[in-house]
Amino acid sequence: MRFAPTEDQVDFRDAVRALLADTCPPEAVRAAWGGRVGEETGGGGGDGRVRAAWSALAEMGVLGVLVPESAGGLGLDDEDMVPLLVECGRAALPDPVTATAYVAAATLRDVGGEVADGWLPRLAAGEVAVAAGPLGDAPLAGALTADAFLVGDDAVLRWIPAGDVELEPLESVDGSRGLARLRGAATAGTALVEGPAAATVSAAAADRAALGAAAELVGLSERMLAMTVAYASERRQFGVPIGSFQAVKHQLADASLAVAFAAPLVLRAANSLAHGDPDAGLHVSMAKAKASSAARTAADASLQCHGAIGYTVEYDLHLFMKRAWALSAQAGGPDQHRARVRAALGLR
Amino acid sequence: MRFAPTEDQVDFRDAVRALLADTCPPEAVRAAWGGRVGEETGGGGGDGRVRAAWSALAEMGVLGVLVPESAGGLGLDDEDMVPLLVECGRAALPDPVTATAYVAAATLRDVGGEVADGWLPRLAAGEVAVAAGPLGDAPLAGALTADAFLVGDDAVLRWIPAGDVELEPLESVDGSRGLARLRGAATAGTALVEGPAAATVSAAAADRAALGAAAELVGLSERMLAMTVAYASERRQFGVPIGSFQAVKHQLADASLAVAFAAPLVLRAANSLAHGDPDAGLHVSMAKAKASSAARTAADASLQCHGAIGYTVEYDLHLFMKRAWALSAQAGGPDQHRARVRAALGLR
Amino acid sequence: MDLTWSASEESFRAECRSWLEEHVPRPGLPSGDTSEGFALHLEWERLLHRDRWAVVSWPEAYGGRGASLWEWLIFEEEYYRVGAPQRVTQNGIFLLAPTIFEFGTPAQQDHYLTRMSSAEDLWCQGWSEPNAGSDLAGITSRAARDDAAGGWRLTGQKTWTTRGAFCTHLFGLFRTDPDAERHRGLTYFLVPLDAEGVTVRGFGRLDGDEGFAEVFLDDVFVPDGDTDPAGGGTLGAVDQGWGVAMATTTSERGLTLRSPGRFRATAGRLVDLAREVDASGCLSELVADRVADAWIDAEAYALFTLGDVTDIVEGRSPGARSSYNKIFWSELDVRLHEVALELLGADAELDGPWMKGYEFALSGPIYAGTNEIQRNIVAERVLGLPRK
Amino acid sequence: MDLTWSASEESFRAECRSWLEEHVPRPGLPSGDTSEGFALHLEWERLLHRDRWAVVSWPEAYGGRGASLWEWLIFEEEYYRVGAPQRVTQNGIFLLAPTIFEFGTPAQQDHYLTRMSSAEDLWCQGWSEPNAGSDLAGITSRAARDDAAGGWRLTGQKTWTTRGAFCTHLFGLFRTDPDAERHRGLTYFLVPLDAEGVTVRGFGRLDGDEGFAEVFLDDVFVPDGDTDPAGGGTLGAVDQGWGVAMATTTSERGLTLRSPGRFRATAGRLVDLAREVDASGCLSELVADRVADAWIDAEAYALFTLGDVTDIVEGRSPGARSSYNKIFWSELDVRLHEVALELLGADAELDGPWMKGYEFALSGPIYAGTNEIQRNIVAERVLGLPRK
Repeated sequence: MRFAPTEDQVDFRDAVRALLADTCPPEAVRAAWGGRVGEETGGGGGDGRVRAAWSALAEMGVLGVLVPESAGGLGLDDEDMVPLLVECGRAALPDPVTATAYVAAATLRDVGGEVADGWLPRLAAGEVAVAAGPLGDAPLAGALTADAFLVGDDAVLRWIPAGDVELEPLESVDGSRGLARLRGAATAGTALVEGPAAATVSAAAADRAALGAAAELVGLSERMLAMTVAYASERRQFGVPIGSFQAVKHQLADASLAVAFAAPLVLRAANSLAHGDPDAGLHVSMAKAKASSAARTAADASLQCHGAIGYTVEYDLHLFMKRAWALSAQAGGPDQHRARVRAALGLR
Repeated sequence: MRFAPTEDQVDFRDAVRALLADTCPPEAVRAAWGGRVGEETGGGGGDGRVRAAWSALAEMGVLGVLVPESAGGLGLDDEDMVPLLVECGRAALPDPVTATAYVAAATLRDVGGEVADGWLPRLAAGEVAVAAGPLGDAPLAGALTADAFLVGDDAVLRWIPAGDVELEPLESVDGSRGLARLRGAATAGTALVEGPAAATVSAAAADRAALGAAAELVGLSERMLAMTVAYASERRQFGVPIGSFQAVKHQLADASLAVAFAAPLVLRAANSLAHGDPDAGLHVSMAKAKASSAARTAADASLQCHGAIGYTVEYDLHLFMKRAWALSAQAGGPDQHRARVRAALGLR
Repeated sequence: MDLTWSASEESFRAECRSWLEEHVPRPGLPSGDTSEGFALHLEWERLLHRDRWAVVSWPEAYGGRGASLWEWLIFEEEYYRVGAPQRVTQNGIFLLAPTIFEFGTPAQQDHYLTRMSSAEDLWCQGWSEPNAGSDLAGITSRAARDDAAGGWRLTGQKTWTTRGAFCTHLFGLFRTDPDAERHRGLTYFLVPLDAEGVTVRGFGRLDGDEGFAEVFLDDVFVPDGDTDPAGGGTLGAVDQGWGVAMATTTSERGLTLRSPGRFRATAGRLVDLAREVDASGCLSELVADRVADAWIDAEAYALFTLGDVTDIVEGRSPGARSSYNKIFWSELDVRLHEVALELLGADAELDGPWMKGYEFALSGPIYAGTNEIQRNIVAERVLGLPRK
Repeated sequence: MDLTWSASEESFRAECRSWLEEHVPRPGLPSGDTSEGFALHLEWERLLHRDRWAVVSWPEAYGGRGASLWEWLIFEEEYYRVGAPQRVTQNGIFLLAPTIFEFGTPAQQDHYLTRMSSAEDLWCQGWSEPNAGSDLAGITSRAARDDAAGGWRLTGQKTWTTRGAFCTHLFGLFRTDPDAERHRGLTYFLVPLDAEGVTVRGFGRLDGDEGFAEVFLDDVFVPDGDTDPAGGGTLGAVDQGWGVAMATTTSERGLTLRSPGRFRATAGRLVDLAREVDASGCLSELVADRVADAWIDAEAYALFTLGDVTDIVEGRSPGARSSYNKIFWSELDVRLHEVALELLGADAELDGPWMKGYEFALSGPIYAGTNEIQRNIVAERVLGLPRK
């Protein structure tokens, strides 16, 4: 029994944190905002990508963590990957690391075959970006710049190269999301898996999408809290730093408590997925439910403790907060995931 | 439009408040505790009644507010009665004023007939106590000293003189509750109403039971908050009164907010019942849902702000807190009442 | 207790409703906190004024109908029910005007009130400063006496001024006696934004609207009292601005800024949305329960304000109880929108009306005195807990 | 990361389980916080000690098995899973003992530890005083030097002493240097309650148990250091009691007092209750959702403590993070019981095991430093917010 990342995992995580601090500062996130929302908030012109960070991540091996060594990756597992997604969240990196390097990489690795052979090396090299999600009507993040789509349901899992499917672009409150609905996906691209096996593979992909979002939410939450602690320590009202008021302290303590107890659930789910634990799906749902709620709590506390400055687009907080809003509802909100826990406990 | 009690209602309420402050101080409530729970908490020997308060209330006319003047009552309505039940809650009076003078009196008044003619004058005079509730398995407060039972469901409303039914005594956490289940009530006593009309009359009785509990909960909450404000203003730690700490202030502000916004719902429901508003049941449910939640919030905040002393039976807080626990679940908890609101809004 | 409306109130309601249904812009206007939107809003406000719906409870002389506070509630209810636009004149008519009615001289009332109801003068608040937010008494912008010119010279910076970039006038506090203790030595000033020395810089709000502004004042001249209302002036006594301002913040926190009609209308739309989701078979009991709970709270707020109005009509002042209103409506507004976003599921992040409304609602617990400050006020001034 | 148990850990678990299943009292014992219940609990504790299950992680010399912290977790999990009685020795073995291991002399360790694990000596805490609760450093009970007799004379009053009326010994802080600043000049004392000058008065707790006591000390003699352990003594250095005590409160707040097995067992019983209610067709989605949520939290607490143990085993101290544990387990415990009471509906008020458990759980956010104090600690010492 040992419940902590290994030394290697800590080193890798720290390296990624440092890399993203360099290549994906808030200005880079801001520059990635596009569409009407991007313009309205004083940025605009971005396409939801921070390419400098993306190539640096590829170079460091992050995009190939789950890709087999034979395909140019590191051949590691969920436990190695998930802490790095926490770092992507901490930086509010808008690029589709979860969809590409986690969901798609793990799925192609597990499914194998021609599509996998063709795409996995390009994934690991950072040459392509993937958008992943359920086959259906839900908006897909990163769709506008995706080179391929991975969409599935209980009956089929499809791999669709960009261009084979029509996109209906959507504006998200977070201008870096590159959001769109797919039209005609049900018959586009290649069926990676069909029949009874599809349900299992689609479920695993959905679990990784949810866990990746949960990991990013932990990182986003920690970052928002750190920003708020820094601001509250400096901002003075009534002759003292506002962080010395108990009302501010307790809001931030509560938020940090929520995050502190969500983070272990995320790590455990990664362990379960890595080892094919039959309860892995349950563990993912526990993690996503709590990480989503924790992120909402952290966002609320951060905005409230910042006061009016947090409400401006010139200040960075909103970049993190809006991402947290988006990810907490993506890949299943807290209610949906608790419903799965309820079912696993044998309750209605 | 005028949303406030009349001058007469305010005067009556103030008189009842003063009367109960005299006749039902915490020592009297404590002395009313009986059973095993009573003994364990250092009292014991009481039967859940404070007879000095009961006769004083009868003398003042409180027990006959809803009884027609022809039967020795005041012939007033729900709007006059409900503020007095708030006062019963404020004093934590354990006697069955709600069941006797509100639920039973209004039901007998509306149903009329021989039973009503025989019992209403005795009700108004304070000669008899009634326990009221659903016909079924739910524990009935005040059952151990009741002279009669009023129990109903959709098919029948029964009036059962004590002695005609078997009692299974139960220990409540609140030693003054005189709690029991009835055995064989379905065939005991007299059927006041049967057939389709029973559903309406039983529902009205259930609504008044719920609203009476809601009113008592408002009074209990206000009392607990007042006790806590007084304690927190006096108790010193770290060289200052603990009530000067923002954590204490905000807990009590939140609780008082909950109570302040529940109280108008209680008044409105009383008005609706008095005027036969078709939405009266909905209004009762809104009131009971919010008064129950507010009382839990007030109890939690009061205990936490008192600290260890609130956790002792020598201190009075627990008398009020345990009553609040009991009443918040009685006559439908918040979930059940919100479910009725949901249905009224046309939602699943 | 009497929870019925009189025949004349009912006919007032019918009149409001029919006018509103005929005139309300369809589709709705873009946000009034953008420059193009603001112009369209002004047209609407002037139409309201033309037909005497801008300020129903004011005397007819100032463009009102002399309506009762009850009728005002009815108007507000109908206004929000029909989905009419947010009022870009609200800071003037709901916050400054009650102060002018209470503290203004006849000359000030005559000059300002009509120009305000007709949306000729557009007022923004000048309370917050970079270092005086929650700590309003920490204001450092100052007004120096200019005896020769018969007035004051204002210097300093105001910020978080909602719609400051589109307004014509500012009201706010300035320090006239720098030696006095924090809450003293402040004076309430009325300042035309086209006065020499004023610079306004707009900046973006969370929801993407350019709704905020910083206002820089550099030796801006404002005449004494009501000597020249067109040039601005002082409102109430010199060095007594704190008390004057508190009257305004009571309005802001309490009922006049946030009439219950607004939240009941939102709650109604929330229930409609829930019914749609229910019809498609996707409504969970969990979310339905939250819808019901939020809807109850909107009703509770409405009833609470009926109590407020009864008190005001009968001459009892709500006083510090207005902090109850502020906390409750602001958190209710957040909750109504949160539940709506839950109903939208994976579409919640779309930049649609509920998300916009959510972003706007999030400002509620912050502005007009953060809810932390309001809870202090409830604890100290309503419950009586010790300040220290 | 390795979330599997080794073969030897699994066999340790099997051994615990089979011993517990064979010996655990059926039906359960009455509350240990009443005088008759306490006697029965003592029998149970002595049985545990006889078969070396009282203190599995202690050295064999003191009645333990030298088990690892992981094995201790396993033992606790099995202990609560089988529904074994609350430990009436817990204040000794979980709170005082770690302090004696850290600060005690060999003579003190030899004298006290075995007598503690065998439940011969029964320890209660002497922290709180009538005017020193959350403000622990406000202690005024004092110890005056008696050089002639080679020891100290203790005078003062301790209160809220859990099970004080049934215990034989008290540990706590007394002021040895009245002139020193609040946190200094305190010394940690061990005091036999049968010493001359000690008076103990029990009083009733919320749940009806006589679990609290006031302890009055009137010129009670306690010898120096470890000169006569049977007569009591000082633990750690004179005037350094605050630091010694903080080691104890870290244990109290963190994992050792509240092992995750306890809450997982409660969560398991909650799920069982929910299944019963579900089987009778009365489970609403609302309450089912709260059951699931509370169950997840119990799992989250278990995982968090696995992280704690990993840290401790690898030499990283949890430090102020133990305040996270305290806040979380105490509020989790309340929530688990609240949800159970909701499942019970109209029967919730009955004086049954869930109501008793609820009443007990309500003390959690108060004792061992109120959760308000813990939130201050998290804010200041974990997050780094300014104290002033």
